[in-house]
Amino acid sequence: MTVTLYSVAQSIAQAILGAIASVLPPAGRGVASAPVVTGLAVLLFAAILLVASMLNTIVLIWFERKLLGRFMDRRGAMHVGFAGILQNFADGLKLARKDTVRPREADTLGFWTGPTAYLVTSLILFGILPVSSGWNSGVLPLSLLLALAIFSFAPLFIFVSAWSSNNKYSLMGGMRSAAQMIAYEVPLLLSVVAVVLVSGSFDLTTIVEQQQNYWYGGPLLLALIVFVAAMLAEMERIPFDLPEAEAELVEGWNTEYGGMLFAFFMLSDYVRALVGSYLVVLLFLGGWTMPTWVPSTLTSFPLAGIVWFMIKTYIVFGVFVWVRAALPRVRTDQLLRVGWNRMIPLALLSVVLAAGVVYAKCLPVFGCVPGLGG
Amino acid sequence: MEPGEWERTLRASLGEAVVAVEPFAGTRGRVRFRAGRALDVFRTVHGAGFTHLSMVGAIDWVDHREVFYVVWSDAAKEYAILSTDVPADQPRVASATSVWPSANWHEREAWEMVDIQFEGHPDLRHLLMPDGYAFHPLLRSFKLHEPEELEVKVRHV
Amino acid sequence: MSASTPPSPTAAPAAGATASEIELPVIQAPAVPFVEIEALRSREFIPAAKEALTSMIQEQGQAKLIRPVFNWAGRNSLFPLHWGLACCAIEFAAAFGARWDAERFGVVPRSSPRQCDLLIVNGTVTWKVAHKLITLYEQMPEPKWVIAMGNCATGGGPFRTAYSVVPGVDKLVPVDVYIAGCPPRPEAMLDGILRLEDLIRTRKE
Amino acid sequence: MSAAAPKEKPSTNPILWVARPMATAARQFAKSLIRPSTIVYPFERLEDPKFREEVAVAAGKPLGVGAVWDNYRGVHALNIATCISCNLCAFSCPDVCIQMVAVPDAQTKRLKKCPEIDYGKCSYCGFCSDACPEGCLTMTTRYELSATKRADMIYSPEKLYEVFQRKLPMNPIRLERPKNEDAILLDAPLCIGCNACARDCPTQCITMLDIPKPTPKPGEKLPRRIWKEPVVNDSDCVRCGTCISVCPKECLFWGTHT
Amino acid sequence: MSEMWINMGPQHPMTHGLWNLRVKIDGELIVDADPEMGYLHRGIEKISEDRHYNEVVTLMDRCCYVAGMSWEHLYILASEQALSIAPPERAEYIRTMADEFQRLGSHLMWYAAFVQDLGLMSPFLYGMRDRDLILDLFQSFTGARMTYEYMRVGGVRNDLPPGFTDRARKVMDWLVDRFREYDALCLGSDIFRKRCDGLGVLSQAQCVELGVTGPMLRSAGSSRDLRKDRPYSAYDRLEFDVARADAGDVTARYLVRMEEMRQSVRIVRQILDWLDTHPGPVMAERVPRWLGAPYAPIGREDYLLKRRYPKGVGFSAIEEPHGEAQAYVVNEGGEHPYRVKFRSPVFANLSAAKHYLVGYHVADIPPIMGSVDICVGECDR
Repeated sequence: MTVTLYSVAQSIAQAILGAIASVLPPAGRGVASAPVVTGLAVLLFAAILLVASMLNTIVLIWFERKLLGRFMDRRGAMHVGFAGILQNFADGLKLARKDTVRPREADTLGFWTGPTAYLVTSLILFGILPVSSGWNSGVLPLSLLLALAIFSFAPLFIFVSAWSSNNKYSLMGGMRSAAQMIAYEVPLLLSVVAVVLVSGSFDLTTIVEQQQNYWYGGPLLLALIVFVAAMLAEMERIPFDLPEAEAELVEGWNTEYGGMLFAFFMLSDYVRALVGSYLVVLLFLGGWTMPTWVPSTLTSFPLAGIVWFMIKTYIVFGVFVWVRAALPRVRTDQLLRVGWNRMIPLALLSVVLAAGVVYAKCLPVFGCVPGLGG
Repeated sequence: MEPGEWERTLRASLGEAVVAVEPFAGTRGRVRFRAGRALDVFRTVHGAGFTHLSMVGAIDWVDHREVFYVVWSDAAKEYAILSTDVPADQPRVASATSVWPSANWHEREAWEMVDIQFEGHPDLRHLLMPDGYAFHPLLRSFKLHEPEELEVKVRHV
Repeated sequence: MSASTPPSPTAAPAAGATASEIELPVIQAPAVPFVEIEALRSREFIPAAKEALTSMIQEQGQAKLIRPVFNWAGRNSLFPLHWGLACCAIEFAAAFGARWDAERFGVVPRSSPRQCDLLIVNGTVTWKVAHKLITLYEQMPEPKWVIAMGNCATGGGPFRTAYSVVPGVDKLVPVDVYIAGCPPRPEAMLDGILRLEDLIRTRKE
Repeated sequence: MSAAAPKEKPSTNPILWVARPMATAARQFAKSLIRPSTIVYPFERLEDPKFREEVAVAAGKPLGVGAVWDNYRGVHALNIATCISCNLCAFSCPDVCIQMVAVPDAQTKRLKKCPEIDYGKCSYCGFCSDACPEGCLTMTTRYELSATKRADMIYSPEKLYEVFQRKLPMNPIRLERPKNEDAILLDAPLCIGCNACARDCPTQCITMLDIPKPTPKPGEKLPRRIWKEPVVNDSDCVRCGTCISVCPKECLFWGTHT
Repeated sequence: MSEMWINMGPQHPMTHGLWNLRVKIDGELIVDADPEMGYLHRGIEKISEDRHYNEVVTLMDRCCYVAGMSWEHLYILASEQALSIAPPERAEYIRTMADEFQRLGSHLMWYAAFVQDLGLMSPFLYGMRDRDLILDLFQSFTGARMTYEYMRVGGVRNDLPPGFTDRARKVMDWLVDRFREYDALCLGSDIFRKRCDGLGVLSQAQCVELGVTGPMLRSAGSSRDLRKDRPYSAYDRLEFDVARADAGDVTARYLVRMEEMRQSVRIVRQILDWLDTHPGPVMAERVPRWLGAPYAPIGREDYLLKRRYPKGVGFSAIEEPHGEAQAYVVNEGGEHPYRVKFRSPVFANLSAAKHYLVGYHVADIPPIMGSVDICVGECDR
């Protein structure tokens, strides 16, 4: 039996409405009727998802700060809350209280809508990506495509907010960001094509379930590498953090942003980092499933899927942090050259390899490998 | 090379432009020359292997001003100091930028601080002080004093 | 409280102690184990929340309710401007280095003044840079604080007689905390930041 | 004589492009996971006893600086009781941050001049404590001096005495003073024997000795003066120059015994 | 996008100090550059004219805040020449050792700042951490971390504390290990090489013409090093090699500085061995009182008028971590120097900025300017 988020929301809604109905006069008993329960359940579903995902993101920021601290031979945030876990709440509250200064020459509409839309589109992704079977907004046959499509909205909003803030550094950062994201969109999608070829589905749940015993990260290693590299560029993290390259463009495209709008940017960056790690886990590392050789006591407790999924996600994110701690940032033209000249051929090659894998599963030798069906 | 020997060599090509070559510890010598023929001296010294100009400085001796140049020869691994006196009311000397391009900023600084006019300098403007600063602080007539008490800004509560 | 003790919960000597009774709290105090330190700092949130709740009950005022929480947030997340002026900037950088790690207190330097709430003037301010400093200060959104770090920022330091030096940055922008030292040690800088946190703790606006 | 710096070619193996730095970072991570080199400042300090011994260098922790931490030049400590008001600290201060102010002496209940230090100006060069002949103005290891008001940074002699009473480790470096030929000399014909120098000498090393009153020649007018002359005891003299500055006739001067 | 001027500074993460780099860019390409100096001009040369000889040392520490000891040494050498005072031998060795410590400290600071410009996050912390160990050593014998006030005309302030040499040896061993790590993080990374190779090239002829000295000159193939060419203090009695590279680009400057650090460790080890076996005085026998510390100088200059002191001019040049620094001290017989003039290597290196910036990208500015190793304090003075 699986607990889905929707079922949880539904039971909560039922309980709430039942309690309300029990105290209401009989005429008002209708509040507990099915459509109302469904409506409230959907709202609760969204609220739980949003709050849990935001909390997850904030914990992710804390995780990065602590991890990066240790990479740098120091402790990282530690005095606010136990081991600094409340640090990011303090940051968020402080930024919420701060003034947001709009430069006089800035374009009002773009200045406000850019960050907001950036955050909103990033948050939508949480509704699409399943963290365990049933823990998404229902069965979408094309959820992978939808997620990637929404994921690639970002350059537009970054560019809008950079341009409208009327600052030379912002503009350069925005242009770099747009160029970089467009250049890396192609290898990202191509490496996903490899997964889709093997799994034969665009549905993330299906893709994950097919990896029960056979993670795609093994046979599609090349696609995994290309995907991770392209994802680093999409998430604008070192070594591809050119749009906000601190040393040359003060803070890149968010130079003019302060207060809550800056918090939006900060949060969406980490939302995208979390989503990127989700995608890596979903597409290549078996999602919430664990191989059958893992003792069943470790995989069958309640919410085991989510726990395993998060463990994998944080390990993947830890690798991103590791890369950030060890590598310098590349240059814009080098980045674009690598994107167009290296990554796309490699991604194409990974598609070809995936086709090879699809062919190989027809061979009797591999035919016995479970999980490659489909 | 001894200062006396060098003086003879320099005099042979420069004649009266060189007043004297004084011994100066740690260097080949201090060449005192006439400001009017500065460029000839620079070219000759540059030709003698002193290809590297390290420093241009000026001293205000109240009645006159002294401009000195420190040059280095890679071949001889030696410094030499060139020095010239200019009158305080008309402190002019030819710019060394055409011979040693590195003199550019040093001369700007010397002009700014001790008010030496370098003729032929491509870009004689303020370097360290803001544009329009009217004084030449390293003149002896410019005295320092404790700062006056200015109003302290307080936050509006 | 004497000028040297950091406004941290453990190290403060008794306020009314006479001069002869005051012992240096640090040298005698045994090193606090790591876990206790963290627990200690984390307990700060609970008093802040408690204060918020009591004031809510007492005054029912929304501003009274949220102020302690926002003060807690503001003092635990001070973003200084990433700006090095002179000698103190090196110690400023050292405080963010591995040994002192100012990020422990949530102090993270940001390069853009829009995202900062703390201007640490770490060095000599000359008249040439004065108006740029004022611009940077004005670009920072409220609420904002200024720390004059080192003697040059406090009062011109050894260069105050010079023709080009502003005798103290408090002539240009309002200063909240002065840190003496030439340059102050990184610890002294952190001490100044803790003192500023102490100011913010009781901030009413 | 010249060592050509090594010129490594970039590796051709794409795996190695990132492997070495990542491995190095991972090694650092493993090291600092156990023991990062951070000192948890308000709770641990470099002058703590635990840092006094040689701490292993492996974690990048300071290397036994505690043992020599006492050299650190921090806030001054002033022992008012032994201060002789010689002004030498104020004279030697390159930043002119020391002012001599009058404070009551604990024993004699009389006012005496002691240094007041403005820490908004002091540059901690240690010249004053080097110059102090009695060792009453020393530098301690205290370094935390933040204040919310500028006026709090001016330390009166009493406050400096408070620091002294804390018995912080004092800077142990006492300079061996090189010999110098300077001494207080007297331009005898100018002296009027006014006793100002002997009165103000902080070490009481000037004694006024009688000199014979010359018999005036006929027609010559004797100068109006007291027939005494100061004699400086060089071994006690701290060479503060107070006598020179109080001399109304400027007849004392720095010189060399010949 | 047409050509536009960008102001990088005075508040910009790239500048590492208070100066303004105005660059004219065409897209991402630099077509012109004009450094704007003077934001940190503190009039040190003027203030020195109002101070006693030894008190100028306090200004020297603050003049170049990452290489204070070298600047003290520079000034003290010139003053000693102007005042005709010679230090004892042990003081010379201690000065040389302090100089090399300072070179290590300054280069570590440079390393930290340089890698941070490249976006390398953790080596910045490693560089600062290891520099702190050097500063601990400094603190143990001078009493301060950055503003030492250690050298005096005629010697140094105090002798080394007991046990110092052992501690110093340990730090040197630790550093040598770290240099390997630094190389692995930088040279071992292909991104670093791609970022730095062929950037900011200056040929040797250009360097000489523009007055560029120090590691920048040596990275262009010259082996000019004043420690070898014009030995001062104890350098003529020590064995070391001059680091040199040929490419003249950012990587070459990195290589030269790393090699210089290794050579500094080598020099320091020799000096430590010498110091262990040669105790002695660290201050000259007799120094005039009017120099200032350790005595109090005489309050008013008038008191001196009754005495005459020798006049003289002093000139010194040392190989400072950033390059070749010179001092020119005029002693007119007064208590205070009549005129002090310094030549800052950064000043000259920076004046050539246009020549090594034009033609590269905006993204190349941080590594190039980082490789120049700018200390604005000594540049503006």
